[in-house]
Amino acid sequence: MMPDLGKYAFAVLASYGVGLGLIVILVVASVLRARKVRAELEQIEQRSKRHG
Amino acid sequence: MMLTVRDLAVSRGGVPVLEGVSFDLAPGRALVLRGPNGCGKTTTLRTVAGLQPPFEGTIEGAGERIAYAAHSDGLKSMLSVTENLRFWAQVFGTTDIAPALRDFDLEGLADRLAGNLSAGQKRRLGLARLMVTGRPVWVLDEPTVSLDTASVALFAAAVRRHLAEGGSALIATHIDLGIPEAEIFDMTPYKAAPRAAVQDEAFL
Amino acid sequence: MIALLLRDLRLAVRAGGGFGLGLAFFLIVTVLVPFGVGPETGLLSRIAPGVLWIGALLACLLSLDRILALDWEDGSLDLLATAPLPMEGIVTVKALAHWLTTGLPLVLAAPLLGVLLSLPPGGYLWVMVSLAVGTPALSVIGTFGAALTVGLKRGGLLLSLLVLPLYVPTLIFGAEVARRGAEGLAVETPLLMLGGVSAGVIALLPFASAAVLRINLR
Amino acid sequence: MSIWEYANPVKFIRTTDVVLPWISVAAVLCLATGLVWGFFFTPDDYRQGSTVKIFYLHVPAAMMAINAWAMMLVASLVWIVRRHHVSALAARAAAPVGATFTVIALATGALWGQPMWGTWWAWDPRLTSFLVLFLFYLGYMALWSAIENDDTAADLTSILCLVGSVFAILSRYAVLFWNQGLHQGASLSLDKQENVSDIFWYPALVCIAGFVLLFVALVFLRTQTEIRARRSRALLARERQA
Repeated sequence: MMPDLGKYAFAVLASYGVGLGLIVILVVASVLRARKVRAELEQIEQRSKRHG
Repeated sequence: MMLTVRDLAVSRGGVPVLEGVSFDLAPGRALVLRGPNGCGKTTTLRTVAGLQPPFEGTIEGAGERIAYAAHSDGLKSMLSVTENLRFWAQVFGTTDIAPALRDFDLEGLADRLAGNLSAGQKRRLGLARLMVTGRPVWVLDEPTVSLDTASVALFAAAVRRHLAEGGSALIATHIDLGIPEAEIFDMTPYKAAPRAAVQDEAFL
Repeated sequence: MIALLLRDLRLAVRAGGGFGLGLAFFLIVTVLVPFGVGPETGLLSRIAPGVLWIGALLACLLSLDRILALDWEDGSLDLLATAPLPMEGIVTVKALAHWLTTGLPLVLAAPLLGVLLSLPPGGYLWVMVSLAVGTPALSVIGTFGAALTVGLKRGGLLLSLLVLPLYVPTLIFGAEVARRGAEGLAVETPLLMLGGVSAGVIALLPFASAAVLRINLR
Repeated sequence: MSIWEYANPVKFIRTTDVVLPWISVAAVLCLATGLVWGFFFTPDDYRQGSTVKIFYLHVPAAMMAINAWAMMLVASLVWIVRRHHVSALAARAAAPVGATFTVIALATGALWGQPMWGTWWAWDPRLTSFLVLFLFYLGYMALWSAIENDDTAADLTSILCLVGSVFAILSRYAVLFWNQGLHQGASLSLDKQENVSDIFWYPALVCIAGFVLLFVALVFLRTQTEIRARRSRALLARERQA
């Protein structure tokens, strides 16, 4: 299954590792912050509804 | 030419603090703005001076006719009293700084560095700057801070001379300046209804 | 405007900061380089033009936050904004004053420091010419950065971060003129480019600086 | 019905909520297809060997690194001219995405350069330009986070984006000029279409589509986040006032 990368195996695998890793980090960070901010906003909206 | 303010609303950080303010200031007249701390006196003066745009309403007869004095005097401590004054005179295209030195009793300090002056002396120098601007409408924010009684009297006399020469003054202050011709304008009734900052409105 | 220029120059001379500090920094950077790369004359003379340019650029950067911050703190900037001077004029004069107190001394000091780095004889003229043409752009770009960060506490580091990428074209063309001059190659093309960058920056950037300053004074 | 209706925060959130799942799924599908196709089912290049596979990550990342800045420039102009808050926030939301893509392009470029040029880092004009672009992203993001007032921050960063764009282009030409003599021949450059046969190009196209979709999805999501954060701040400010 695994293609033979020959002498460049490290460069290719490291590229995919770094590239995909950074994308995953970016996506996870974006999603986590989105969730956190959304939760905060809902909390504040609930509170302001109760009061006002 | 009159300074005419109509239905002025001013904002601090995008939040309107005063609204519906209207007044006229004719040549030879002085108007004293009164009101509790934080009611928007400084903001109003900055708006009239053109440093920030009005939130609503119009201001006529301001612009290049205004000489503005804020909390900070804009003095350079490494320049002498004369050099500080002469600089502002040159910026405003006037030449004679002698009357300003005389009226604010700065003649004895003329060669002193501004950094070596006391707080009250610095303030006097800051106010003397108004005289070298050659502009008719003085807009003054708490001009008497750190002035002693004698200096306040000097200042009041300078303002009265300015009025007598056809100038006018818009002053925010808490104390009685001893300028009988000044009218009092209480800002308290014009407090703006609590509302959101403009930049937040799209998000509410 | 002339009054403002004279005042800024007088302040720079009296407060000592403008002239002395930038020059001293330039000197120290240049002296430190041989400690870092070794005393070999051939190597030093090859990198001398670039080192002089980097040193000048850093010395320029050092004093950028003083361009507007001092006037902001003591309220002069508010008062200047109500004075009959256009904001574009104010930022241009500020940049000019910065150049006269920082850039020009660097241009004049560069040949002396070139001696320390065994700059090839043909290089002196072109190092000076390239710095003379390039440093005004550094001051104008720096004023833009200073206007962006004027109201901020601890704006100094941010100022460097904003300004350094903007310095890249000037540095590249300026150092290239100096290097080619030192190696006795033709300098016309990079010199034209450097002049073009400087002219464009001086003509256009004050408008951006003024716009930014108005926003910050609001 | 005009495009500016989407400049309303609520409308923007509602619309993007509908399309976001679809774009995300499409992005994942495209990226998975393109990368798997490229990694497992394409032959090695006769000169570059298996390093040609780096191509499928490097080229789309590099393209989107530049396009992200272009999008920020457009969004900044829209903010300056029409004062739509969503536009300013979209520019802010795009910056970290663009910066990450720039890092990916740089890292994959360096990894490719190591076996090809024999060094991790060559001051190749292209790599150097991307390094400068990365510095621009850093400055832009730092300025956004340094200023408290949201509208002031939007104004200042917009102007920085405009000025920065001009200087980025200047830097690009300066860097080309600076290193013209040392540049490797085009035959060994990583992203020269003309040297690439279709067998490599088709999976690359799918990857490019994947990166575009990923960028759009991330910008939508992050813009939503920025809008919600602004709304939270606005509500809190109103509470404090009352």
